[in-house]
Amino acid sequence: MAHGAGGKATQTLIEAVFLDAFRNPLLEPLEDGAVFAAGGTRLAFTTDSYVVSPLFFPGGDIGDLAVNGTVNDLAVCGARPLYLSAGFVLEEGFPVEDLRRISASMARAAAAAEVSIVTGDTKVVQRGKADGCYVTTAGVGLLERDAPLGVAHARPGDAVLVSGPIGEHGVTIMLARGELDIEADVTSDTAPLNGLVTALLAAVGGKVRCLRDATRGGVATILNEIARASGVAVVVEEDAVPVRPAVRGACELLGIDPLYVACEGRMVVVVAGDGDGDGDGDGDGDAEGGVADAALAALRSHPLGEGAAIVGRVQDDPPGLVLLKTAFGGTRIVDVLVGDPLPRIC
Amino acid sequence: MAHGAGGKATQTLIEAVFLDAFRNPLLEPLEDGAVFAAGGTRLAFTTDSYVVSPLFFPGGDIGDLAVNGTVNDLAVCGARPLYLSAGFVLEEGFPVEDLRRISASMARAAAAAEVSIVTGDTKVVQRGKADGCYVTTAGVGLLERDAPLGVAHARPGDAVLVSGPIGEHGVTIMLARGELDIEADVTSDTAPLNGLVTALLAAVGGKVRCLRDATRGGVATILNEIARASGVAVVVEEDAVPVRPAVRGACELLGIDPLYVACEGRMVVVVAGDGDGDGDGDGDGDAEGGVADAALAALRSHPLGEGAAIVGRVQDDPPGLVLLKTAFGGTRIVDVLVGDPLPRIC
Amino acid sequence: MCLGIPGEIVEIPPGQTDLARVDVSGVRRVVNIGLLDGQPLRPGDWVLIHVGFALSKIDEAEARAALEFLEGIGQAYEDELAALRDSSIER
Amino acid sequence: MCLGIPGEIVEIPPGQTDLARVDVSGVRRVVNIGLLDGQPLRPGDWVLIHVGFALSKIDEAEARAALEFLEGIGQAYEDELAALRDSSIER
Amino acid sequence: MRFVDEYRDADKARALSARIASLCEPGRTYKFMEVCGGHTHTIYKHGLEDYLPETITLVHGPGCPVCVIPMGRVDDAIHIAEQPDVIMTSFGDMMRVPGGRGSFFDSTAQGADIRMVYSPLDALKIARREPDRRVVFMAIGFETTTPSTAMTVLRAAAEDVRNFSVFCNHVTIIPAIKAILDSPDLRLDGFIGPGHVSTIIGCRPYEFIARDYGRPLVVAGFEPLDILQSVYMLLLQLAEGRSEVENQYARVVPWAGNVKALRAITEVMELRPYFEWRGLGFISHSALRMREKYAAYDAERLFDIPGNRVADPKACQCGEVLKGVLKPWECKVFGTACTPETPIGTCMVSSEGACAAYYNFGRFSRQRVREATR
Amino acid sequence: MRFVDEYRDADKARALSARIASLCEPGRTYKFMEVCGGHTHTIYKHGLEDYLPETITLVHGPGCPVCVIPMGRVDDAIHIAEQPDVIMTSFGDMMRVPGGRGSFFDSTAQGADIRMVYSPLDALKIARREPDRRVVFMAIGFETTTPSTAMTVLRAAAEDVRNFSVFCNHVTIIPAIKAILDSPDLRLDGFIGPGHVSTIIGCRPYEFIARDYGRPLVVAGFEPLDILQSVYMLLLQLAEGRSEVENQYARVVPWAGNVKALRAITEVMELRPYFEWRGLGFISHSALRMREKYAAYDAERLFDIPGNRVADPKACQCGEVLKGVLKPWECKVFGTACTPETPIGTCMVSSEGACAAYYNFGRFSRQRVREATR
Ligand code: SF4
Ligand code: SF4
Ligand SMILES: [Mg+2]
Ligand SMILES: [Mg+2]
Ligand SMILES: [Mg+2]
Ligand SMILES: [Mg+2]
Ligand SMILES: [Mg+2]
Ligand SMILES: [Mg+2]
Ligand SMILES: [Mg+2]
Ligand SMILES: [Mg+2]
Ligand SMILES: [Mg+2]
Ligand SMILES: [Mg+2]
Repeated sequence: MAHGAGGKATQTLIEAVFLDAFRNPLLEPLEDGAVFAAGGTRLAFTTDSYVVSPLFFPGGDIGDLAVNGTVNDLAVCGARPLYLSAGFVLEEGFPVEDLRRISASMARAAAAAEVSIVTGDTKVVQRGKADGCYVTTAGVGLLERDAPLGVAHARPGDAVLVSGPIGEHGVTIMLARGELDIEADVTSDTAPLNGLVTALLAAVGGKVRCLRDATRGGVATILNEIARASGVAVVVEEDAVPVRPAVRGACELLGIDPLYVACEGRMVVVVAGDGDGDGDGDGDGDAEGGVADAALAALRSHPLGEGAAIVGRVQDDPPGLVLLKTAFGGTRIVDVLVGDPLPRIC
Repeated sequence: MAHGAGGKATQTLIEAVFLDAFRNPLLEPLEDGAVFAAGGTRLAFTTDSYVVSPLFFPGGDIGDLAVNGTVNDLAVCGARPLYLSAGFVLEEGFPVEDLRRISASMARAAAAAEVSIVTGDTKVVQRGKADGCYVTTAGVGLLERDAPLGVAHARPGDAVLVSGPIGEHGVTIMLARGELDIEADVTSDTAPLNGLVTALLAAVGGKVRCLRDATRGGVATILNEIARASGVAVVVEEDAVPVRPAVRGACELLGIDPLYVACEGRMVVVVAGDGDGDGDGDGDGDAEGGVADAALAALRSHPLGEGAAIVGRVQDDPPGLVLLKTAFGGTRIVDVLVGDPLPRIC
Repeated sequence: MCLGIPGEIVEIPPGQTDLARVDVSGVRRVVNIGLLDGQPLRPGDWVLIHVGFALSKIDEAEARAALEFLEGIGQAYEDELAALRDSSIER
Repeated sequence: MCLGIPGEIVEIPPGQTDLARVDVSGVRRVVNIGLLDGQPLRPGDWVLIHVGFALSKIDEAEARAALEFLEGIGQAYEDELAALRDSSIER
Repeated sequence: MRFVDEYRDADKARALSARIASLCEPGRTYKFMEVCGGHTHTIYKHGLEDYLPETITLVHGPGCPVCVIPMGRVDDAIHIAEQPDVIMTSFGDMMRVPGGRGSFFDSTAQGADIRMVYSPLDALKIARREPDRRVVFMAIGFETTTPSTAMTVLRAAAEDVRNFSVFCNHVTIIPAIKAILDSPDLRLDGFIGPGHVSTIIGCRPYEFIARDYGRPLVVAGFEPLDILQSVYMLLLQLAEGRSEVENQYARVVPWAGNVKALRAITEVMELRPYFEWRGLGFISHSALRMREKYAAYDAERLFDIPGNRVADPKACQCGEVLKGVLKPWECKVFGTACTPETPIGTCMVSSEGACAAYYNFGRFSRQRVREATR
Repeated sequence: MRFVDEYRDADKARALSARIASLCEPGRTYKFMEVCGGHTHTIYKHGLEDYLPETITLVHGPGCPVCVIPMGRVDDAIHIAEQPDVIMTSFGDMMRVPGGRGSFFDSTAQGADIRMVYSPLDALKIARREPDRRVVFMAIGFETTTPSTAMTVLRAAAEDVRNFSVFCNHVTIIPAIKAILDSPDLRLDGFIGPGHVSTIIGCRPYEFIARDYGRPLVVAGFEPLDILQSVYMLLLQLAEGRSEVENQYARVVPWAGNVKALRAITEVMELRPYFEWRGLGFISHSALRMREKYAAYDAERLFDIPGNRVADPKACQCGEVLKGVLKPWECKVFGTACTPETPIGTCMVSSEGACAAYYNFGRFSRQRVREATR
């Protein structure tokens, strides 16, 4: 079993073992959460475990990461996040001061996302286990819209957006470990996306096909999930993908592709086309314009979406693949990552 | 920070740090879950992290433990458990075979409890961390009754029951570690209590004041929580508390009190008195009879409640304390446990 | 001072001189009986166990005698109580 | 075969002969410049970095010359395209 | 017969209780010391005082091996545990005992490898299983426990296990009783003698108490009826003007003790000239150390231990409690600054410690509990 | 100037592409080998083949240091990593490379302490920080990387760091090129020369290729325009009937290479008589080992390594791919049994490996991608 960073190996493992065991109509491992009705109310439900090291890093810590991550998984289901649970596994001897810092940061993140942490649990394990602190959050959200969102809903002609510059969280963590001795002004992008989703849905409501926060495996992984689940091709313009210079620089030094680097406050958005076959209704076969522009404007009007961009479009052929039109003018496949992005020398 | 077994030290820590940070009206750390309304539906929501070692033990494994534990926390809120999430933290190199075994056992437990595991997450951490496998489950349940249940609702005159012989899970785990070289025919009591709760509520519905599954810290800890939160005294008859001989024998050898040993399929039930001041309406000042007998009969009619017993009563004085009438005819306080029950020689 | 638990010997593994399997309420553990050298032990005998060692062989006759003494006191007490009751009826 | 990244020297720590802080798109790392002995290095110079070592000093004149060659080819291409366009108008 | 439940019978207790009451001289108060913490535990756990008239006070003695370990020795043990490659092994009882620098639990939280064992033989087993580590057994206890340590050392020597050693903190009960008898501030009417220590040392060592100090002593078992019967036997001696050593616990305790066990102790260990007891100070010839011959198994010789004396916390009145001068609740910090969660003195750590036993099981006037439970 | 983006300009690429097309003789096909995996990576990553006419085929060469490590050497490294107290250090590239008994990642999952480093100096730093451990650096790479290892060994020797050693797997590129030139089953029209290796060895070592084999070689940079320009320069030589060594990458590559670096290599290492290359078999004088003088830093001497040869899996056609005889997709197991997730050959492991580069970035006929993206 390899280290898990959302790559193929982990994904295969999860699919093989858990899908096999838990198979039921609601379990939809390709989505961020499950959606169901309880007593006539439609709800979304999700969980994630956080094992980040270091626990504290520029721009955040495991606490706000755990809150934002679950808030985001609910938000991208189209749900209004309401309540969170938090399960802690603490290493014996973990400084109470650090625990206080983490919980304060969770409380701040919950307040910012307008959710409440209503139930929790703590286990203390032997020294040497648990690497300080693991946090598992779960969340319940209210589904207020009818149109289903999901990676299987992309259609040819749709436009693809990202809500801001990518890869900042992952690069921050790699550098925060200190082993690479690289200094950069880069901070985690961890943030709650529910406000941004609300702004987007208010603007282009029923036209949104799919929302996904680009966490483990980065934007490339999400796009592949969309291409496969929808049986479409996603074509991305490399030039259009926002990447901050410091992220680009760090990725160059380490031989890593920012498309595969995790974000914790960015999402991929797919919006419907408007009837002329490419998604904008202006008849020019170009994804920009119309719904896509309205979605972009809605995202950019929110502080967390200032750096949003239209990065690509959906087409029917070749189904299941993500293609990148490189800045150089060439084309290549963007495949699913195999395991963690590792620093490389060749 | 000491090892956590539901003792005072852990409890104090959680209260001090998390309550401080997360304080909100729903967060009720003394209960097993939070109860709230979402879109007009009343729900219960709970989480627990499982770090049991060994992962596999007579009568169960970490998988069914994690499912049953969360099902039980929902059930004792009076909710019908519907959906579960599961977050896994796996140690690198963890055998896939073991993972398969655990998830199969989760699936079986979920089927038995009539709940679905609908969302999940897996993280793989470095070798040496995580002790193989940690599981955090969260659960959502539907509240179908009006009368609130909780540790603060016990009233003088109420009767106290346990749903079966106590301490089997905790003793099983201690022995399964193998270090004590003790052999005993004892298996974990891990089981889903929702069916039993349904049977109980069907029989004595509105008369149930409080349900708690007696997990970490055992029955003694639950009784103390009830006594403190309700401002009452709980008086227990030592003779009446069901303990299987093997559990008693192991506890004797190890110098441990079964009242503090964890169960994973037993609950403490407080049912209302029936007006004559002691809870049974027969006017004799004795908790047996009336509602208590009906509750006992309902429990015993269910396979998981065959060993149920009325073990004590609630009275007004001395508030906040649990008193034990010993088999020997004396009386003592049953205090909250300080940390884990440790094998002792003196 | 020292937790001592009575346990019944259920087996003396063949070829072992200082080990015995004992039973406490159905719970079994192998204990060291090396401190009881020279006392013949058989399954069915009871020993007092402390930290994995048998410290002494329990003397059933003594145990019975003690209980009889206690029962005697109990009987005497019952008699007295009865006498007391009778006397009060008469009074 | 070997990832080599151009980086700009931003600082040569005083008293250090074989270390320099380099900048790659705003990202900084100290690298070993011991393999460039004898070549005078100053902040503003660019070096090629591989596994924490500077392997060579980048020659800006050569770089510029190469780009000019490319631009020349580009210009010639544009001219040809223009000529082609003109010719087709006339045809 | 299980030799347990038979001695927990409430009917017999009521009968004995009546006899006890009838033996008490009107107007006279009695103070009996139960030397052994195991008795203290039984007394509180079963609510035994409910059967005693108010005129009888049970005074808790020094017989809790955990409670008497001075803080400096805990620090020494932690120092050993922190050495490279060391696995410290200990009974669960020691894990929470505070030294000057925290407890074993604190130390594991700092990364030391300290493991609980049920038996010293289990520590030896760990040493065999992990030959690259140095396994140290934190040996505590009175004569009940000492033979097990001695037997384990003999076994290690026979098998030539080189990575096993013992940090010896075994103490002997007689000097402690003598110290209490010689203490000017305490008046006792008799002793409930330690049953399990007596399985090893027998009953003869107590004879000086009866003979020289004129105090009766009854060696008692650990079930509640055992203790009640012993109180009865003490009162009977007093009523009859006798002061003798009697054996209530004859089913387990041979009058002569266990010769094999005593021989094992003598082979492996020797008396220390003096040893510090927490709260009681230095008592001569009150503890054991490893003999030169077994130096290879003596952690005190193998490790360079700091051996610092750590003064007991100022607020601590454990000494008075251990001598029976104060009842737990009479200590200034009992139940406020000193609780099982945050023990100041060791009497609050072990469930045999008088303070912890009282806190956990009693802590509430006997009178009120009785009324409350009717 | 950032010396990066300037060489990724699509307009200039279009112009070069037109020139390239116009230089191609009608009816003739061209096969150029890019020796270096870095070039392969660039070609696929930027979709560079879209700018080449169908008549030009780029053939991927053996210049991927990870791809050429034989399975037996991986097993040896894992054997070292499993020794007591060892910390194995490695570039991220090696972590997933399969040996006969699994990869470094598999080995960490079994408990070995294997850490990724960015630089051999970081491995030395770990050795200084953890003096009780034996830190071994898994040295791989062509002449680009070798000087860094050599400098690190010299630093360790100067500072007398005793717990640091190198498991030396450095290889040299010229013998590999010669082996390919001598291979009967391959016809090449010219070489795109390895730019970064050339910063160290300079351009002269390639002259025999132009002189003796009559094949042009252009030392090329790693941005897409660099490669496109090199193709143009190769075609120009062919059109003009020349076969020379030219330097497209003069901004970085001095004609004479880096003398200081070569001296460091020669001080610390010497040529092995022969070395096994994965897929290519044994090639004489194609790799380096530590000199006797630095035996104290030579993991091959310090550890008793098994040194077993492990036959490549039967299905594996890496040799043909490394020699450029087969294109990745022509291997029987490409994309089916052999994927980056479950690599059978090493060409599928490193993103520089021809198979992985093609799988990740190409894997789809050039034609169809072009149509799909219009
Ligand atoms: S209350 Fe604490 S300090 Fe006081 S005597 Fe008891 S243990 Fe010692
Ligand atoms: S597909 Fe796999 S086996 Fe075939 S040549 Fe490529 S790496 Fe080797
Ligand atoms: Mg989730
Ligand atoms: Mg998530
Ligand atoms: Mg809990
Ligand atoms: Mg997500
Ligand atoms: Mg259009
Ligand atoms: Mg819970
Ligand atoms: Mg629970
Ligand atoms: Mg519960
Ligand atoms: Mg997830
Ligand atoms: Mg009644």
